[in-house]
Amino acid sequence: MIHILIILLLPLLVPGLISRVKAIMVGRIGQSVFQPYFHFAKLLRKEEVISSSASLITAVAPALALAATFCAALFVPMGNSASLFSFKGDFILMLYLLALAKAFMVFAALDSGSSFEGMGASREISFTAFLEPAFLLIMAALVFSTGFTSLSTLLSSYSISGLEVWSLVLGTITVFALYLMLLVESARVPFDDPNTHLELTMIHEVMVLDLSGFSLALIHYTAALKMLIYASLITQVLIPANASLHLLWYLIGILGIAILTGLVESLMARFRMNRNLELVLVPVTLSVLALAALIARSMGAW
Amino acid sequence: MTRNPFSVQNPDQLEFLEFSERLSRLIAAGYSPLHYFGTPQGLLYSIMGKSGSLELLCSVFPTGGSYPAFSQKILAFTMFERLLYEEYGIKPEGHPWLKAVRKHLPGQDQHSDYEFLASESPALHEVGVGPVHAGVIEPGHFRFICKGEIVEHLEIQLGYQHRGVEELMLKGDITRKCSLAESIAGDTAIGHNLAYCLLIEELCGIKASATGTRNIALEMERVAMHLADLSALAADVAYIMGQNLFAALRTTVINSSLAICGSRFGKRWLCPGGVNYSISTAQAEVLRKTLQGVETQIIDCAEAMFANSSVLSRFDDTGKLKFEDAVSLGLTGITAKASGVMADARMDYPLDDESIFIPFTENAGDVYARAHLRYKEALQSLKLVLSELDKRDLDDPLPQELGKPRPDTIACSIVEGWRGCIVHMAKTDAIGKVEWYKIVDPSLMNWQALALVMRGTGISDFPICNKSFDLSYCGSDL
Amino acid sequence: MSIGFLILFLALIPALWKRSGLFAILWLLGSGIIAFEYLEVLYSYSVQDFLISFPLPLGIANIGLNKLSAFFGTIFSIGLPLGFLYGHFYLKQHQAPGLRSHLFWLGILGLSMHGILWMRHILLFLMVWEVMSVSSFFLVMHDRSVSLKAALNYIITMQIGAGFLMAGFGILYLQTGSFDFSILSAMHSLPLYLLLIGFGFKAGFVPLASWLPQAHPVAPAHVSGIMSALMVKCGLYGILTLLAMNSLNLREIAVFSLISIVTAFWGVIHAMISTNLKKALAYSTIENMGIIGIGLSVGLLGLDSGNPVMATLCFAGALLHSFFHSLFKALLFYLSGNILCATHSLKADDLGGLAKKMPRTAIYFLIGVIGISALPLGNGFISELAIYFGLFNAISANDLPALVMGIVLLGMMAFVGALALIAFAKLFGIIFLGEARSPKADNACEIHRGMRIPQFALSIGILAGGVFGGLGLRFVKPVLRWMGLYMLPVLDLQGIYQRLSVIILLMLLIFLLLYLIRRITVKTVKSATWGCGYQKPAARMQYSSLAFVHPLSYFLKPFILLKKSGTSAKSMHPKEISYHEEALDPFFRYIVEPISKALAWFYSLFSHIHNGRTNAYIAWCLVFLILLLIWVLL
Amino acid sequence: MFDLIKARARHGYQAIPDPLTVSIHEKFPGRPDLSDKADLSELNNLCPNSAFTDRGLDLGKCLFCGLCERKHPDWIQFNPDFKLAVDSREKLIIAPGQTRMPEIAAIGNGVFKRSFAMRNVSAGGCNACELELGASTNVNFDILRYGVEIVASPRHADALILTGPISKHMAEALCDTWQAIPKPKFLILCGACAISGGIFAVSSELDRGFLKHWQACLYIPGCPAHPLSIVHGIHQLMGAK
Repeated sequence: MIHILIILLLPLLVPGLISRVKAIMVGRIGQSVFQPYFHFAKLLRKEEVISSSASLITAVAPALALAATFCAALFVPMGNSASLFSFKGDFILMLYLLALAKAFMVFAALDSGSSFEGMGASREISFTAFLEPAFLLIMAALVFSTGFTSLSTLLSSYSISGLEVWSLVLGTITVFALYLMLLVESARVPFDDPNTHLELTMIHEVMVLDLSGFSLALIHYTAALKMLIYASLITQVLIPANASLHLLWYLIGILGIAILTGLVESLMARFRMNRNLELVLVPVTLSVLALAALIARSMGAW
Repeated sequence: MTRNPFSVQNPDQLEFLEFSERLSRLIAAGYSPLHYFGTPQGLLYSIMGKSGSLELLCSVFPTGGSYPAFSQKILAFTMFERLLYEEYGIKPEGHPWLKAVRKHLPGQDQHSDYEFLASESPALHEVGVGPVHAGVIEPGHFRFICKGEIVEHLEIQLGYQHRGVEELMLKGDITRKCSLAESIAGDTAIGHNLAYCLLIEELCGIKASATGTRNIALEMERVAMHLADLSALAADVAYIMGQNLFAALRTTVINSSLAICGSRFGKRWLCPGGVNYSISTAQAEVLRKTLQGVETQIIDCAEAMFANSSVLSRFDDTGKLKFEDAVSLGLTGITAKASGVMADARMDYPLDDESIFIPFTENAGDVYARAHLRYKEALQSLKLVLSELDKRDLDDPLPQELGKPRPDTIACSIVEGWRGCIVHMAKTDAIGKVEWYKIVDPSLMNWQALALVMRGTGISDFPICNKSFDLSYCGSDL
Repeated sequence: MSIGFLILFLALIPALWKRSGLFAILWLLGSGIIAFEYLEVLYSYSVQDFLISFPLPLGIANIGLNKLSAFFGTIFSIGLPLGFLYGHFYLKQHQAPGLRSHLFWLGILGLSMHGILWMRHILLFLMVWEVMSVSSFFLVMHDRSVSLKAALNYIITMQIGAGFLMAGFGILYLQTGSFDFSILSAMHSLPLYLLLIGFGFKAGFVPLASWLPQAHPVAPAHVSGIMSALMVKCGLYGILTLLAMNSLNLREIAVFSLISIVTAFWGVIHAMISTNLKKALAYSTIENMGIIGIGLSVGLLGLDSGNPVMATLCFAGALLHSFFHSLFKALLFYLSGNILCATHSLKADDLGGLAKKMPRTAIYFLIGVIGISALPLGNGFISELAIYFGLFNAISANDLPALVMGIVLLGMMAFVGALALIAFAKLFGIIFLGEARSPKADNACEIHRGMRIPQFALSIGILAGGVFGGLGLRFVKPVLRWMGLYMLPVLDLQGIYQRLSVIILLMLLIFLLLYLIRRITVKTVKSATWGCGYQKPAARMQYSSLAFVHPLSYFLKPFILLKKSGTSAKSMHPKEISYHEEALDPFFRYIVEPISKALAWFYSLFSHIHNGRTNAYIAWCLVFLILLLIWVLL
Repeated sequence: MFDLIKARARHGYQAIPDPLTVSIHEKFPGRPDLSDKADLSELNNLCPNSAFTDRGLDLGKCLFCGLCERKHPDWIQFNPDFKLAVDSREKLIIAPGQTRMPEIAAIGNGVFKRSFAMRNVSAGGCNACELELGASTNVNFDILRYGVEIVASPRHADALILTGPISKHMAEALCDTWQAIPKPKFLILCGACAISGGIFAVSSELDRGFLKHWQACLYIPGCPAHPLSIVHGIHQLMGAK
């Protein structure tokens, strides 16, 4: 039950926390932490203006994207160590559900027929082309060390235990790779600036330039939920399996990730657009590195 | 004549052939045009300047309404000849880019008939960033021809801010047009107002008082706007630390100008003959303390920003403007000085003779050079203001009495605004009423630099290049 | 069995009288009956084949079915009638001369494809193989103005492939002395390689597939649909029969997986780059063959290294993928036929905004895209899931070769899957969404209802296969049992597919809920797309297909051979800017063309003999006779 | 990294704690006090924009240039009160002896209490109001603290904030932007140019037809309007706490 509650209520808090941290770092009074919720509530009560060049896809895409992301979130362990649904190899379905959501977001962007949305769609889909192999290779590393089972059992049996140096090394590599994927998927600073006002530089924001009202609310919620999915994966790896009051540790983990993202955003500038593609390769190389280390160890190298 | 501002009683009107022949001799001698325009009375005027010396030429309209374009010899004439064709229908034959500037060409009937250079190959697509931009800036249409993310060609259509300032100047009493002069370009309110006041004082033949306070006002506006640009540049690369620190510093500087004249943009500070609000000794003391505090903080923030590797990776090597292009296009201000062109109205046409001024320049010509030059110029202007404050001993006198403008005189004033060299010109008719009033904002020429610089860069770097120039739409559209 | 084939033979008669409607109906009827019989053979518990043997001058010729050929037979009997039905409507729109011969060769092609599955005798097999190649050559030649060069290249490549087959079978005959297919088991390596290369030509593995992206785009839509979806499976059938009866050692498996990776990667990059819809679909056929190759190679590895679970899963994935590929590839090619009929252009940069003008075609294309880019609603996901399960089993089993190959293949498959998603998102986005880019696309209108019947059937097949994964698995189980694979993981996979269907149905439920809430509560207003308030937006201000993939194609430049031309802005005020880019096929350009040029040069040496004067010819005969005489005397 | 921390530390805390109750520098020309014995026609032909009507000083036309205050300090006195925004055009006219600006009626009965999105259209003008609107989101004035944001696309916006006198070439672009905003939508006029055409009112290059069809719900006078006036006006309009 906690799982459903977290999926419904927690996601919009994460962007609120990040903007709060950025405001404090810079000395602003800044928005309240619950500002995304207020935006969501206001957008629900507004009408929608639809572009005349939009076809059925614009009406379908936001709803299907949220449905797909919601179902993907069911497999991710949030709150307690086991997720709602889990079967052997469910992480492949989760990954491809997120890909389905992204595909329909790209179709909705291209549907409006303006060059900005086309640009955002092209960037979004090419930057995340490298994330699918990266995620599966990370999962391969987990599968190699603990056998082929479902996502929640993989994550819980893999968590970092301080004493054993091996799990520390592999844990940090996996967490860093997952964190980079979080930054790319939720379009945070080194890749894309969420509250920039320049349509030529946006990636995620420009894809929804033509959506308004209820559809826009769904899109904001979907983006926040996707960020929560990646944050929960990282937290799950960090929390030791047998930790008591797992929910408290989980919330602290999410808070920590939000603060870390806020710090990264206020101390770094954005990368040039073609440099982004090179940086997206880093999670892939990291996961291969983790795998190579695992194989070497199992071969008795040390 | 090398005095600035200067005035001429009814100059000799040459035949057009002799006019163009002397003009090409001046071009060969290295002169570049400050202004070249036609007047409703059927006369052509041109002011040619070269590091300190100014030449005014006047001629009748060419017979047959067309002539071989001067912009084939030197590209600096392109914008002026387009304006001439647009306003008076005199066609410069062989002009490389004869398109509308503010309204529409004689053949077309409305502003949106402007045709852009288009490419037929389907692989190239066009991106149109329209008059209403995503941020809070002025309207203008940018048409990119792109190969994927790389820009092949940028074409800029302005004219959306055109509200006929030059016609408004002719309505009513010319000596009470301070508010209009300040509204030519709000961010250069003091620059344009100072040029207007100097022009009126030259027409009425008087010498203004409180020149020290005027210099302080001009330099404080320069510091404020350079800080605003550094903040906007940091915002465009999502470096929010720099954005907020520089924005707060700018607020400190313009609040101190509010403390003196009541307007953050210095909008009611100057008037023909002197200044409306003088700086008392107490205010001078407060001003010196705040500016010294601002100076140390500017140094800290700028050093931190220019040392940040992710910021440098965006600024370095983006949007390079070559020295030859800057000279041939006749660019002024930060745009030119960042490419190594040593041209500054405070050095070439000084208002008072004893101050020797050497401008800073960079020679890389990329976004980093323009940002770093803004930082250095802001510090230089702060030093000028502080030295001006030390020199003054007593409060400023009341503004001088103006009297009536002299008849049949052409006057011209040149001021170095924070964007570049501002030129105001006017002519009074036989009874002392103004016949025509001509204004040049440095953005009129500098917009061509942005179009040139964008070729080959990624389209996502356009906002930084645009903000590194930070040109005025209303100054160019008038 | 015979009644079905009798009807198919009878179908040739209306073909000769240009009655394509009757031809299609007869084929529907005949295929229905044959499909029923194929399934009966498939599910019969007797391991023994269905055999008829009758004497031939060159020894006993057996004709019969085994489980594998029954499996492919069912695929053909689903695909072929739908293709001919679509062809009937398509040819009505496209009046081209030679309808009688076209229909006749269509019938012959269908029959020969079925025939290949029956032949158990090498010579008969080769003859039917030749008939198939020749008939498809005539079908590709339907619209001669466009397709002459590509068709000639196609038939020559097919003959080279047949040459390899003949060499392989010849050596086999010399070694064993009999023509029966039983000799295929436990072959020596040389004939096995020759046969694999021969079948590889038809199946479209990379070094041998340069004919595919040239032949399919020029063929009429229903022919390229049948060729891409079904004929390519004949090559696969050949490879599978060989692999089922022989075991490869580790090095051979590594080479085979390397070829399939290169095939998949090369196919998907060119599918992403090309702007012509049919060329992109042809390249994606090569990519899907690569994915099936990956599945097979991992399956073989499982057999070789004694990991039966991995072998079963991967073979199941490969067979499922070959079945599902025939569905969505045929659907997408028939839809390209729709677009060609409506707009007379297949260049993505000319089209745009077709979703509003051709809504049903757009929905079918979307279902096809979901299927081919392996997204959960489509059936592509089910087959790739099985292959992923096999790969993850390979990784969790701790033996080094399986581990290394598993990791490399996993990375490549995920990357190729992502690129496939980009390629088809580009095609769907640029062609169907946004505004029309040219008058051609502007006055397009939905095409004849009849053409949409086969597409409707195929879309239902894709969605059913995607949502209820178990159906496909039940269809593949007997073939796995015939190949002697360990059957327990199949039950485990069955359970996972059931849970998968529950999740997908849950997702559809949530989607419907949200969609209805929006439809009921929210008032919507129509207004122009937000174009920054510019008064004269041009259709060219939309994203082009090159621009959509520019970030990645810029990144993958070393893998693509590009021919670029165009003038960029040099002076301050440029007069004209243009850019043209074309992706070339390196194998064709650096292997086939030099050889053909050399041959052409060599033949040109003798061209002056051919001078048209009869007395010159007689002189040449005389010289030849004299030489012969001298040679005899010596 | 460390020089950044040092710069940030020395920079100190710049944000204005509460922009609604902060006191502005006394030189700032805010709400004018018009004494009863002032001769309005004399003041009117003195004023460069003839902002004085028979009922008093029309703040929509006033450029706050201070000419009248300097000439007749006893007739008119501008005191440093930045709360000038009103919700109707007539309320902008300051009658002699008036000491307070009328209250602003909140909109959308609570829908926009905590979240309000504005889309800026700059139509002519001198770019000073745009800079001040931009400055209202910087670290000092920080209108974001009330949940207000200036958005990129009119589709996401609730209000159109107009700056500039609507030049002829921007008229259609303004209409397109207004059509693109989903209902319930509001119009805000910021600065003298937007309210009355300001110094450019007499120019022939303007086309203010848009304002005849649509009624604005907030008028923020000033040339340019001070960020604190903008923050105060919008805060009252939203009905934020």
